[in-house]
Amino acid sequence: MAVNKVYPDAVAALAGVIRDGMTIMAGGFGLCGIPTVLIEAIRASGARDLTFVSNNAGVDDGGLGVLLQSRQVRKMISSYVGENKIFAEQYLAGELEIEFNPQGTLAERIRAGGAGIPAFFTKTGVGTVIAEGKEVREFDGEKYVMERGLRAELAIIHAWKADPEGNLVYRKTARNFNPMMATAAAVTVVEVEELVPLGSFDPDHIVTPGIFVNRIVKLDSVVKRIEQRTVRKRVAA
Amino acid sequence: MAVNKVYPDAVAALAGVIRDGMTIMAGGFGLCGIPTVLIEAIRASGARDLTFVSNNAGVDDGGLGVLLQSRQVRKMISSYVGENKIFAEQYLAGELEIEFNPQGTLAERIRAGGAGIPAFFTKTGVGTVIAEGKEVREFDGEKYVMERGLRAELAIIHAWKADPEGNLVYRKTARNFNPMMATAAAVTVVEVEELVPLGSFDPDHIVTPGIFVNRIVKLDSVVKRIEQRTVRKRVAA
Amino acid sequence: MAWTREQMAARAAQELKDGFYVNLGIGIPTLVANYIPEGISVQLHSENGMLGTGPFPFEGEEDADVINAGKQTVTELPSTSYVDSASSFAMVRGGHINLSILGALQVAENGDLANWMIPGKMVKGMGGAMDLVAGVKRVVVLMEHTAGGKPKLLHRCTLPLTGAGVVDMVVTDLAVFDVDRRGGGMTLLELAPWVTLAALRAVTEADFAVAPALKAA
Amino acid sequence: MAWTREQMAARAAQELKDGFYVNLGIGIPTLVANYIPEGISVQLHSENGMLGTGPFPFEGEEDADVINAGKQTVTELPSTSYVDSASSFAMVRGGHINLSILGALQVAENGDLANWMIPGKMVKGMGGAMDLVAGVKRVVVLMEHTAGGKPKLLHRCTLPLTGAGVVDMVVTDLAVFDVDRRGGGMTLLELAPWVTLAALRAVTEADFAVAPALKAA
Repeated sequence: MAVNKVYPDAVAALAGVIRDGMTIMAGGFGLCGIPTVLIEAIRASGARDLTFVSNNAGVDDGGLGVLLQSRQVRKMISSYVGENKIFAEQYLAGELEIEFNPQGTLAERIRAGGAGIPAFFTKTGVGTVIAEGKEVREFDGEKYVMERGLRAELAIIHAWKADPEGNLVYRKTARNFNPMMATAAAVTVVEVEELVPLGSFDPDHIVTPGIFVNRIVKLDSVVKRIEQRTVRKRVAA
Repeated sequence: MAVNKVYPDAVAALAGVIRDGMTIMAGGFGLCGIPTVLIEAIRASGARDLTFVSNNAGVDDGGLGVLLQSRQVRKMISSYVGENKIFAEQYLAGELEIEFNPQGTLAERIRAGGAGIPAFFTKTGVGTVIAEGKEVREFDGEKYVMERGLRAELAIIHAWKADPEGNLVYRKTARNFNPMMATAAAVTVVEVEELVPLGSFDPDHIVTPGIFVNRIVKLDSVVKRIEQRTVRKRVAA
Repeated sequence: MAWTREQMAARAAQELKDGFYVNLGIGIPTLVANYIPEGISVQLHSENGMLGTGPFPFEGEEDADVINAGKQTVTELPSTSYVDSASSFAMVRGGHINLSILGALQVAENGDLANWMIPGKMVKGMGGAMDLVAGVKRVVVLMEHTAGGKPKLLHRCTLPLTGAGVVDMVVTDLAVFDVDRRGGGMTLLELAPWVTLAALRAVTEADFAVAPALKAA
Repeated sequence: MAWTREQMAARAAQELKDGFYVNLGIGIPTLVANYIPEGISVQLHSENGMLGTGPFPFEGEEDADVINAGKQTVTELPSTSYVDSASSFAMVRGGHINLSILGALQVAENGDLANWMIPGKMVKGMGGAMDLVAGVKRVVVLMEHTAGGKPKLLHRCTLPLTGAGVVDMVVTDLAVFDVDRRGGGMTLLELAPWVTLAALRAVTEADFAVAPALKAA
């Protein structure tokens, strides 16, 4: 019998891995593909002084915003933190630190961290504040800045479906940062909308192989919020 | 009407992009997932002094071996070239150059080339001949060697299915080096076993988006060779 | 007479070529999708991991899992594919996106671009803008010519840069400029109707040459 | 009495733990798959892009698109997934593979490993061996104790290295050694039946300590 990766709920899945001051990667782009229930479990844990690697910081009452509300976050490593008043308040009060990364650099740093690459060069940010204090080097006549791979002690991610081995598939743009983060943490915990039997997936369709997944929680219910509801009118026939 | 990416045959698909002395990436691992018909078309083109980036060099009468037979190859950038007597002969006669790369380094160099990363650091090869003449640097107490991104003028790859946009899916271990090579060349030409109508793929299942594919050839017939046929006996019931 | 936002978008859309993969920024650039010239097919890239972004959904058909980089609900096309964020930016950084059309706070005559922060104001972050301007083959800026009456086309940007030497073309409500990001400076290509060269120079700090075709006109 | 290849494989298999992801090299290491201890489930990694490699197919069921890193036809399991070569080696380089069991030409007492070339002979290439020894968390070498009567466990490797300071354990037909790749040297853990310490030292160039448990026995 293989190690059991399936946990009864989010609190159980995070038991023993949460501690004050730790660095956590959290998947999602805006409110799309975020690990809502795992974030709630971190709130419930009461852990403090957390550093989050996450593209965004949620909204006031959603995503990582709920951990800002409860003042559990000390630092964010993100690319964009608009849409969040609490963030602005805490930042201006000096309670919250922010390290901005260009979105593609952030994604690649996480991918590199998971792939055993401690540093790589990119054109992004050359000649900007992003390159300050970093090595800039010329390759074939172009300048590049050296960026470091990024790892975390814990990754919390959201996927569409998992099998008991931890093989994952994602749904549409809810994929975003989740697959890279799954590879870049000491422990990866995933919440899923569906848990399917082993062998249900076509092995060509699996996006995150189970090797990257330590713990799985099947969600009881799934609530997905839309940040910018944009629609077009139907033209009457 | 979008640019037409579908070509009637391999010779047509390579027209105008082959020239003497060029560097070509060729997908495949052993004889699995190799672009057999595109290789034949390169043989037919008569182009000489070619440099190939390919994990292997084929067998005497298969894969890139057919271009060794015709003496069209000047240099190989590979990780393993056993199983090929012609290769050994030409190499020992000084007619063929070989640059060995560790397989994972080769894969990552190609991925980096396609992703706009001119160089990255890896632990692979530290303290070996592979690191000679390359920068070795310590990160967090471990030594790493700097490897360069790799690009080519042309990539020839094999996929299972394409749609007319050039979205590709691969079949099982025939995926191997093909997806990265698709991203790392000025022109990418793919041979496919099936051409399906636009909209046939579940967009979550596409492995290579059409942005990376310039020309598509649908194969008339598909012959797949097995290098090491290994089987087990059925136990009689 | 200054061009409208729609006219600006239509002008920028003329930079599209058949088969292009294009990233459109938030704001006026979004309008470009409405002016894709006939007979031309382009695929829109959303850096959050969608290639082949379709129009907004009909009311009631929104899918929270199908959003663009502006976090707006959008739809799939038959050509659509989804990738993760690292792969999406590999398209950008690797030079696979043909054209990016985006807004700006300032553009300098050397092609420098500033569009992500104003010192003293709360900084929201650069999102994918630095990656886009550094990685996309051709960058077209679509912006108002001035802000509060002050020129946005400058000798040197005064705001923190998004990218250094990255802009290839600027379309404003008054004019269209070519920018040689390799040090060749700016060249005026087109003027909005009734706008005189003198009037343009009065609201433009940047030096620019005038294209021969325009001089002749 | 030296251990047989099967006994060596069975001994190496005791290094497997439940839930491990394991890469098995070509040759004797392949046999390890036949000795996975009961109650333990491991996933075998093939660096050509298959995770969860199953047994050889039944005759007539070979699929040319399902091969392992030795280019042998294999089969899928319900847990199998396929990835590209870059992703496959990201598993290796990123430290996600728990254990690699592979053959060697020489191992030195400092953990250096040589298994890819012999100067003067035609070089076939290192394949994925350098990536595996550099990236996998724990490396176990499974090899004959000597070659042509000459020791393969040396003070320093004389052949070009595959990796420097990468070996954690060596299982030969005569003995099992722990190797401290951080400079702590080699320690003899087990001896094959009837093999004396003196006999072992006679065919081992490398210095090694003897584990207390073994001394006591």
